[in-house]
Amino acid sequence: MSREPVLRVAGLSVRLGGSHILQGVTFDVAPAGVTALLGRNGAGKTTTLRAILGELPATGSVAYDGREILGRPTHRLVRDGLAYVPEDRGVFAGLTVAENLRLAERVPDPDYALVHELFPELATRAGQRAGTLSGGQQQMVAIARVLLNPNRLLLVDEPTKGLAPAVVTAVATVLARVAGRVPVLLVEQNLAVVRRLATDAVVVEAGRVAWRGAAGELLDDGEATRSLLGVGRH
Amino acid sequence: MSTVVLLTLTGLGLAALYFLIASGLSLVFGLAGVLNFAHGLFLSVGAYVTWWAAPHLGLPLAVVSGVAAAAATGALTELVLIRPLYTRHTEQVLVTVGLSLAGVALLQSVWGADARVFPRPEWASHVTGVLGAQVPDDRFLLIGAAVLVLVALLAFLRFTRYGLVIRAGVENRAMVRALGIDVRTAFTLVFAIGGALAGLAGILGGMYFTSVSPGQGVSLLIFAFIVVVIGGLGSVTGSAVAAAGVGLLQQFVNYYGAAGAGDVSVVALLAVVLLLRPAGIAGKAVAA
Amino acid sequence: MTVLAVEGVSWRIGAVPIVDDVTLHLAPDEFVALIGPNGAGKTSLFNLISGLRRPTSGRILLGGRDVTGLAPYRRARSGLGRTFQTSAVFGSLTVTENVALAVQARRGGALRAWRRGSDRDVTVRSAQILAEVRLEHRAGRTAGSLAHGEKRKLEIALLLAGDPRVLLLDEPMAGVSAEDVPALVEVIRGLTAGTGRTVLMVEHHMDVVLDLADRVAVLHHGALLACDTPAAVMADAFVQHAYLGEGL
Amino acid sequence: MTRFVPLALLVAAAALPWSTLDVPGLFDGPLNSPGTLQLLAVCLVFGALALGYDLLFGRAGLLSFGHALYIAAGAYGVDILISHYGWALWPAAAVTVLAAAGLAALLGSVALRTSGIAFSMVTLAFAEVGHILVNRDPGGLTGGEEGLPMRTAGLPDALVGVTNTVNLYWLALATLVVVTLVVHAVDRAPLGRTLTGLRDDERRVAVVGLSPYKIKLLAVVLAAALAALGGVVHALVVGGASPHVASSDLTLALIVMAVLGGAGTRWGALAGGILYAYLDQRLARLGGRLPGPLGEPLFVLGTLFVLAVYFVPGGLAGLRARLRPARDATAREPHPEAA
Repeated sequence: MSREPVLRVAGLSVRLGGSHILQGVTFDVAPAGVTALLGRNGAGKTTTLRAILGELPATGSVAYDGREILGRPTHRLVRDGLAYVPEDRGVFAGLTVAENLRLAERVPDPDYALVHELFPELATRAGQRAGTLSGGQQQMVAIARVLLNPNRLLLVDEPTKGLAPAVVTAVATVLARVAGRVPVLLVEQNLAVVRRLATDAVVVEAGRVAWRGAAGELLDDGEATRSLLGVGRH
Repeated sequence: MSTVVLLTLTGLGLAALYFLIASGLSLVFGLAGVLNFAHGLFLSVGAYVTWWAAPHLGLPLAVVSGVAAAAATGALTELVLIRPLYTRHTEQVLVTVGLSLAGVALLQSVWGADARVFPRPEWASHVTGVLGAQVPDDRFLLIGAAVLVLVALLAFLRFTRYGLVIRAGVENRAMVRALGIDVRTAFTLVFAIGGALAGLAGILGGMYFTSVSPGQGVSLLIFAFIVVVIGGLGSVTGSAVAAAGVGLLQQFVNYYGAAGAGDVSVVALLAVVLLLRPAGIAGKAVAA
Repeated sequence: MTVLAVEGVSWRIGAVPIVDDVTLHLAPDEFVALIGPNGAGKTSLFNLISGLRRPTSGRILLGGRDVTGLAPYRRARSGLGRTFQTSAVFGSLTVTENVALAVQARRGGALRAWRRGSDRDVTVRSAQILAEVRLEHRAGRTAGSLAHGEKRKLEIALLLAGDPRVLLLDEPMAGVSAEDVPALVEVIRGLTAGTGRTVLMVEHHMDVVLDLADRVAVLHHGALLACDTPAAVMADAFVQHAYLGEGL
Repeated sequence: MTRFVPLALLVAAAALPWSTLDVPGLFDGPLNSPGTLQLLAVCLVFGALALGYDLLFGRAGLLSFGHALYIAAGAYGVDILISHYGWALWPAAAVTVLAAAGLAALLGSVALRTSGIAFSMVTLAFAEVGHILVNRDPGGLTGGEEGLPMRTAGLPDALVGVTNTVNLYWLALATLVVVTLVVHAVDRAPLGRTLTGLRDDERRVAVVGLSPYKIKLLAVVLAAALAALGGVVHALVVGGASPHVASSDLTLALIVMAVLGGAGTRWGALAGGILYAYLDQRLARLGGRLPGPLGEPLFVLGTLFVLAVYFVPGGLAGLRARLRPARDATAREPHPEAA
């Protein structure tokens, strides 16, 4: 892997209401495959993603394709191909499925073929209000919105949160396919999903990076997963 | 019977004014999170520009310029005063308070504190017989304008890209941004739309009351606030329903009750709605 | 004998069940850990128990008394204390003032408008609590300026000030660095062991759960999958699958 | 040492009527002329009103837009009891303040069902009813748009006549002292801490076992009583009640005063109120001589206010704290996030 990382995060710090949430987070996102951002609840994973996207005031450096992006407005970053699927999906409950997708179109020829191939269900539910969908279906809408456009990096925050096991598998399958075309920075708690998708892993703990390396290496080390993530077999 | 018809149409005429003011306020609040006290100023700007331009341009063009001036005031307010304060909502409210005080005083210094006779089309002074009641035609003007605006607004929200952005933004601003859309453009747009509607309300109000004064906007604004709270913040349909309810109640109680009872009853209605449904009729959660 | 009873409690948003027919009984002095994947409804269940939300159906009993319709502050006065997942302290008050507020909320006098500051016994009690959570060296700092781990300790201090019989701890270790975890575990152990207090704790940190809990309850999709001894729960294949995502 | 500054200012203010000093530009006549004393008395009343309002706004974080209602209740209440029913001043004032507190308890219990911006709107609506009623002159009680002049026969002799303006001045000063003592006592007492806690995290207040609703209601009632007291004295100082004291403009002015001075700080709102009232009256008097919109006091004050929000966050008190950053550790954070 001699290619340049697509995203270089260096010394990223966030202070909110007097507390230091991120304290110099540093890691790279490889130009292909899935980089998993791991850590316990409250460690600062979501904050990291939101700081990269310019949703939170941050200091340090974030280089995207070699250019500094910290401080640029969110919508510009997204237009430059930095797509975001937030925690809790951010689906517009009062809008229909079709409207949710239409809103996300950024290019003249959005890739509805791909979306309908991956999520055939969305075509049949086009006129349904997104708020009445199940959690899994809402997650599909959230991912589909992103896939309509050409992207250069996907930031995905806990896509399997609160989903039934079968749906988790379906979401993981979709993400595996997506990761074949575009690099993904994935926040995920379900380690089986991480094992299946991730090539690299970054573990955040109390606002700092506690571990970096190959995902498999981390997951095979029972002691490390337990001490870093607090989960694992006894 | 004829009294009931007259009161109903007059009440709906008043409701039309409330709706025009409230729908803009409600959209601005729903999308940008700003309680806009300067909304009453937009109304006065529309009315005064029309009053001033009518002798020079004729009434139809004067109305257009009044609405345009109010829309421009709205857009400018957003660009110059609201936008730099970003997410500091309390400060944004405070700035609109200051603007409203200063703006009304400015109008007063230019055109004086006294009420001015407002121009109206010839036919608006006629009456039409409806079910035995002699109804002044200006009622139909108000109601017709409000219905047109309601339909146009709903169509705009439903069928246009900006409408989609606004509806989505009312639900979740941050997510709209995260889809690569510059939601601030939509903010400016709703301020302009709100300004235009308020300006129209000011003009129609001027025709209805046959006069215009600098403080007129503020007193109408307060009933519009009530309509917005009852209707639910961010909901155009809610505003329409609540405006009709408030206008009718006010007229009927004012006629059959003591002087001022109508205004009191409207506030009583507000209290009842709040006790039963704190988020309003169609509202998303108000406390946030 | 049951201190806290959750009986058939459900909470729905529209048609979607967030908490689904949960029944749970906690005995005095018992320590129950509530685990489950993110989004399983753990915090929602806490909100129902503490009264920030009203359940769609079912009832909640505190010491045998039905509290389902009571406001949060009334439940707090009946001996129910809770912490929040993201630290909720009074940011512009000092650490001591935070605790004094909570002490007076319990003892009365928090609304007194005349006398200066606090009574002597309030001050003494506040200092005592701060010592218990090892935060006395921060007494004069404003709470908003504390480090994250210190805020978590202050939250526990606020909880102690209410002298609750039942404690709901929502991820007390969240955001706490690994080296601070053991100290915080000891603080929690100290305020529960042998005090007769009952604890329901959400925690992802399995070592902590296994260390502290008498029983482990597993929540998944809003429903209670299991509630048993830690060993039994960890051995349960279904739980392994649901919670740890094995066998995907 | 600085703790004696307020005391020194108080002594100076109390002794001011003995000074024949002429301050050209600032005042039209010498300090002890009736005109200047009345102007100063109005300033002191507004200092009291603004500080009382800040109990709600700056301390409890409640952005009420209807505070004028209680000021009007004070002004009209005492005026009506004296002028129409021939009551003596002191019982009339006491009954008026208590009644205003009762009214606040009633209306507050409804308005506090909402929070944030909706609370602001609802309080505004309630106050507007007051404004409308006062203007409608129900039963000839309020005098409608003309207002209701105070019937001087019902007043103690010491408060009647131009020569006794000095007594009104002292009354206004005493009111300011009373309001300051009350608000500062609350600041120091457990209640002050609880109010700040409420502003910081309402949910948290509930789970430590206090009812946020009751605390807010208490703050609303207390602030209303102080407002009514200020309204009573205002009516005495200006010789009656006029619909202006019931208008939303007055509430907005109170907000401007608090923010200009520094909301939530010890002296900010008080200083802001005095400054605002002074400028308002002075500009009105100079009005004819200033060009264009500058002749409108509200234009100047509104513009000043907008500029202050942008460039002097924290108001006068914030400015002072910025000049002396090490001091003033007790100052609370200025603007509560109401929305």
